[in-house]
Amino acid sequence: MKDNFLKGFFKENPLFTMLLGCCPALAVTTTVENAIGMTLAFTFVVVLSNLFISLININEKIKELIQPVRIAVYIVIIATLVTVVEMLMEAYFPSLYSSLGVFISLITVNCIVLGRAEAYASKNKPLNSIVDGLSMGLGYGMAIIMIAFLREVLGAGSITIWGSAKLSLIPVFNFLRIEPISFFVSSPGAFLVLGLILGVIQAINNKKVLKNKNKRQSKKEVK
Amino acid sequence: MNMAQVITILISTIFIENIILSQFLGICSFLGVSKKRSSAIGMSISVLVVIILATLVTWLLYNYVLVVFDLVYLKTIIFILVIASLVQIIEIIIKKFAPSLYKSLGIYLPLITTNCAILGIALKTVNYGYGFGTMLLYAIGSGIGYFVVMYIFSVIREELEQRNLPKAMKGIPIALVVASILAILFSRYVGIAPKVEDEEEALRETYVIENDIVEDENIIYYDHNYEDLNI
Amino acid sequence: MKKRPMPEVHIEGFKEMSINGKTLEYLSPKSVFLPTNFPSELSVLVKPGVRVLMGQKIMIKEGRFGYPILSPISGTVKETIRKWHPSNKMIPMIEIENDFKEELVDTFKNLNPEKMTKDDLVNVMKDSGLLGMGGAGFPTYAKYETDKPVDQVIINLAECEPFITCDYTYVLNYPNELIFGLKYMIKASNAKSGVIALKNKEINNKLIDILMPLLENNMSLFLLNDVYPAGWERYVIEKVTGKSYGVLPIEAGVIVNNATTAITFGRLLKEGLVPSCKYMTVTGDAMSECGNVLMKFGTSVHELLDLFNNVKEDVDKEKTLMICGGPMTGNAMFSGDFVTTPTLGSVIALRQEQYIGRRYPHCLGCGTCAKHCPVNLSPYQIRRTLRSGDVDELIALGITKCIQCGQCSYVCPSHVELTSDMLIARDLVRKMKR
Amino acid sequence: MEKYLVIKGPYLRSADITKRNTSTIMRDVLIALLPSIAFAIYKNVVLVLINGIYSSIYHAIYPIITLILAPLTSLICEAISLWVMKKRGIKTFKDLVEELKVSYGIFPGLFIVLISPTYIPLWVLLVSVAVGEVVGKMLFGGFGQNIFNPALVGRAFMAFTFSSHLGDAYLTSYELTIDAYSAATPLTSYAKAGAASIDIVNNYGGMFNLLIGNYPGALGETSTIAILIGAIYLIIKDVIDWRIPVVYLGTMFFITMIIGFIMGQGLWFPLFQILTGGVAFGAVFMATEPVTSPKTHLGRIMYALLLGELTVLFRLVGNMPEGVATSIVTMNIVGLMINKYVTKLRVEDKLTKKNCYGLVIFLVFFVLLFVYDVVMGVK
Repeated sequence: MKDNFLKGFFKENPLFTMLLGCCPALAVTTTVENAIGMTLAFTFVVVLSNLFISLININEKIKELIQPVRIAVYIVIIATLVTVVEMLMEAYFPSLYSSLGVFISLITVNCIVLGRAEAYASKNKPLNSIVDGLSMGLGYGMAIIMIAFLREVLGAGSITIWGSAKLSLIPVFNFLRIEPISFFVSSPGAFLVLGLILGVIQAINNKKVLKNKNKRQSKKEVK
Repeated sequence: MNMAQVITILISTIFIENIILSQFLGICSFLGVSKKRSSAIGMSISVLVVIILATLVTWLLYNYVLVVFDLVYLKTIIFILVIASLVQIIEIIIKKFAPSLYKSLGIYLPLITTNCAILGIALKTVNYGYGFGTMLLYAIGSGIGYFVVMYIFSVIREELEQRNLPKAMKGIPIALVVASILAILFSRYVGIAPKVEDEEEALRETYVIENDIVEDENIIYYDHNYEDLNI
Repeated sequence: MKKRPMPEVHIEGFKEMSINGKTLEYLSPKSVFLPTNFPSELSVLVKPGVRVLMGQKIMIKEGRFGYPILSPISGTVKETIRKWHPSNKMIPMIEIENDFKEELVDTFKNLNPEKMTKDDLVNVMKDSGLLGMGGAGFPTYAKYETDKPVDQVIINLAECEPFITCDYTYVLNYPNELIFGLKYMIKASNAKSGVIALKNKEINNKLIDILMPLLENNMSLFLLNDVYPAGWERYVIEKVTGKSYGVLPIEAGVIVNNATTAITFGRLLKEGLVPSCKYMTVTGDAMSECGNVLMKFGTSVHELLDLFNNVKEDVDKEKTLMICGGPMTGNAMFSGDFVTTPTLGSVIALRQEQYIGRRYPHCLGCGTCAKHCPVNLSPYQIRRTLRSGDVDELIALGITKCIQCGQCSYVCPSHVELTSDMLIARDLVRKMKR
Repeated sequence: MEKYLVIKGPYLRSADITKRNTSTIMRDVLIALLPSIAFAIYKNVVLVLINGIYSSIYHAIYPIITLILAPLTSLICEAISLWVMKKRGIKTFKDLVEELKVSYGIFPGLFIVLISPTYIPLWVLLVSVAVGEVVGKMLFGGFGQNIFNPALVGRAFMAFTFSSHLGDAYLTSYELTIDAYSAATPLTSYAKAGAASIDIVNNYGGMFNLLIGNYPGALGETSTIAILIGAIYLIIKDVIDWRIPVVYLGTMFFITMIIGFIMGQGLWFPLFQILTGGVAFGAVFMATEPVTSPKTHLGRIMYALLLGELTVLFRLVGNMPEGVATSIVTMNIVGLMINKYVTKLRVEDKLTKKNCYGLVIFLVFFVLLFVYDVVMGVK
């Protein structure tokens, strides 16, 4: 259970290792606030969709019945959940809703949700599926909040969550006599930040692979 | 709508507010399929066709069915179903009447259903309440913008394949860096379109400001805090 | 669209080194070595222990364009051993121990070329195993066994590779034999005229002075520009006749032969000397002395180097190149202990101390190689495409046309090893095509 | 048994024999830049000091500081990225120094400072240099591997991010006192003016002064004469192909001449367009960069033709002062396609029905852009 929960953060992080859900990761990461909102909405959808889909698949008869049209069924379930989220957000967080814009609706076609439904939830028990959804949602959330943090700090100089500044680096910028570089909150900045983060991850992976290779080689030599 | 407006909307959607580089729609296919020129062309032609048809159908459905019956809140579900069935129908038609085309495009069509570019453009046109003409131009411009970026990108990635890249940057990371440079470049094309003053154009302008999450808001943030600290 | 003229690049010759050196004859080696599977498997006719005469058939290459290989000396056949070959491989070779008697076979004695017909002359070429000594080692008679009309016979005396002066020396010492050979080559091909093509440079003035009075009325000299690759068959034909052709020179009505081949043919007809010797250049800044030596095919290079007091003593051998062939197309040998072949023109020892461990820039794609390529390829692009391994793209870039002249590496300002990449690409394409 | 060195042939290199290798080529580029740098120092430092109008000595010698710090930053960034990436077997500090000798790290920084406004804040300049160097060059694998011109990537980044800092950074403190300079540079004046008139040229001291370069502008871009001297040196030394600058400037001249005639203006209009805004600098030093420009004569001509049209487009239609930079980066991409096409054309060596598609597409684009330029460029 613990492994199941932790996998989404590092080992199978949907954004960093599988490059799923790039669109929102680039679009809504201008501020940490948006990223947190996106995380909540996304986690809600992925957990519930995992739950419902695993519930459907418990019954063998239903499973066989919907087999040919299962993707359509999954999409309808997900779209319904997204609509629910949309309505909730519009009612309770109107400003967040407007700044996230169309990307809330686009959770429907996010590959992660459909991918988990097909690859995990349809084959596992409801409880496991919920944990899996939580893991994926929060792992993805962690990734986009990380990106948003970098972009907002460099681009705006301060992190603002729900109206009040929680963290401000403006004195540091002032001391250095420079200004925040608004490039990082613009769209080219999004590509560059994600590209560099992925580059660093790839470099770490390469090193690991190299180390494993060396280990294997030295083991062979010992033998 | 005159010629100048048409050119303005097209240039603006193709370059300045490019569907991929500025609106972040369709990134998955953009990164996944742009490795070879032939596949990039196949994918983007399919997207071009589907995006126009889907936007047209969903716009009509929204304005003449959903609005009339007050079912606007169902738009996400309805739209995704419409797009999925549209893709199915196109696939069947192509398969029957142009098998050779089906061979080259067939593998990309199923991917399109989950391509957020289609749903994104369909939702955007209704969210911002475009008229029929603007909607059509917007869809065409977005499709061509997708095509242009995919083509340029596949050319660059084929070229990158032959360069001596650092190991860490190979593949997706360097592609994103190139995308960043392209995004800077395309944003510099501001102003090459003819200048028009019109109601519909004004509508677009408001939309641009609303959606441009980029600078304005954050400059305000920054100034605000800056003053605070100086006091 | 007009055909693009070939790019003409002058490259530094370094020919004075060996011309000013000594000219020797070394026709009695202790033993000679003949490879048994180069260029392809040969059938051996003699057994170990048998005595052979000079000019006796030792091996036969069978199949299309087959030819015999004659013994260059008289002596006793020994066991087959493995020795280094100029292609940088260890190859099994037949050793023939010299008995210093120089006994010739009867076959070619008392030939009367005046009375011989075209077919007779071609048969002599075939029986004597006369090979083109320019580089490819293609049997000469194959060029003459044609039904197509031949306009001209061109003697290629360009020697475009730097350092090499073996043809120059041979012609200088045997001008009459060259003209004699050319005369009967014209006869063997029913051609109208013969042309001797040589480079327009200062050292050739001496040759021109010697050859001019000897020319017969259907022969002429042609001066080529001092460029690389001026000795390339296609270039010579294009310059001399103005014609271009598809695959074989005969399509343009031309036969091209190397000068050494012509002299060997001349000596065969005149003196009955079977093709067994040629001049070889020994030069390079790591050699104690430079010069040319008339040697038998199959002589061990060690013996020849000793004639020139070997490699300088202060030279660090691990930082020295032992190049067999020209510096542009030749091979760097792992050891100096290899044997000569009919196509080997030179052995060059070059010091490399100053270049070892230097760091060169990346290829920056400046296009200099493409500008200088004689067949209009783009080597930098081929090198890059090779990295992505796209065979179709390589074919589209025309890699199969590459002639391995080495020009691209030579002109590269960044010391990129383009020629070897081109070779790898060509081999890759050939492998994939099969 | 003795062992000789075995390496791959050929064993002679013209780079060793004639001493003309990549390093000397880069040195030639540096020499060609000297007149421009000298003039920049004369105009922005010496003249200011002579006239005695400056707030502080730091402000007066600021151009020199930027000219030193920008290449230095670029070199340091190069060293750090080489060390981090460990490319080409760099293990010790000595390797790094050797590698830096052949990776020419100062050039992106030098070019960026020469095409940037003179009094741009130091941190803005250095951040742009770092971005140009690292993102434009090192992430692609270093010298010779880049797709875009690193200096122009840095410049485009600067224009995109710090647009608010650029506007008034062009004027020296001496020039600030001259009323005739209604806007910063001649080009921005033209963009602001309602209609084209020769007054713009006269405000900046006449056509001859534009040629000399004593008017507000980027550090190295103003003096066309100095750039021309460098260009002639480079062409004589066979470092650049004359086709690109000549065709580029010719295309620009031709199109702006037509636009000028339509607007009822004389020959001053095309000359004004060519002499201002760094066109000459871009044509000589940026568009001819060997890494990113096509390699065959036909390709270079196609490249330069489109480049000229695009520059007119961004200049006259888009009203962008840095139109040259944008058009060259755009052509870096189009140049890839052109180069791919002409390389194959060169191998086949004749134009057939099958391989003329590229020329047809090129012509269609050329005509379309030409018409668009002329129609939209008229004020």
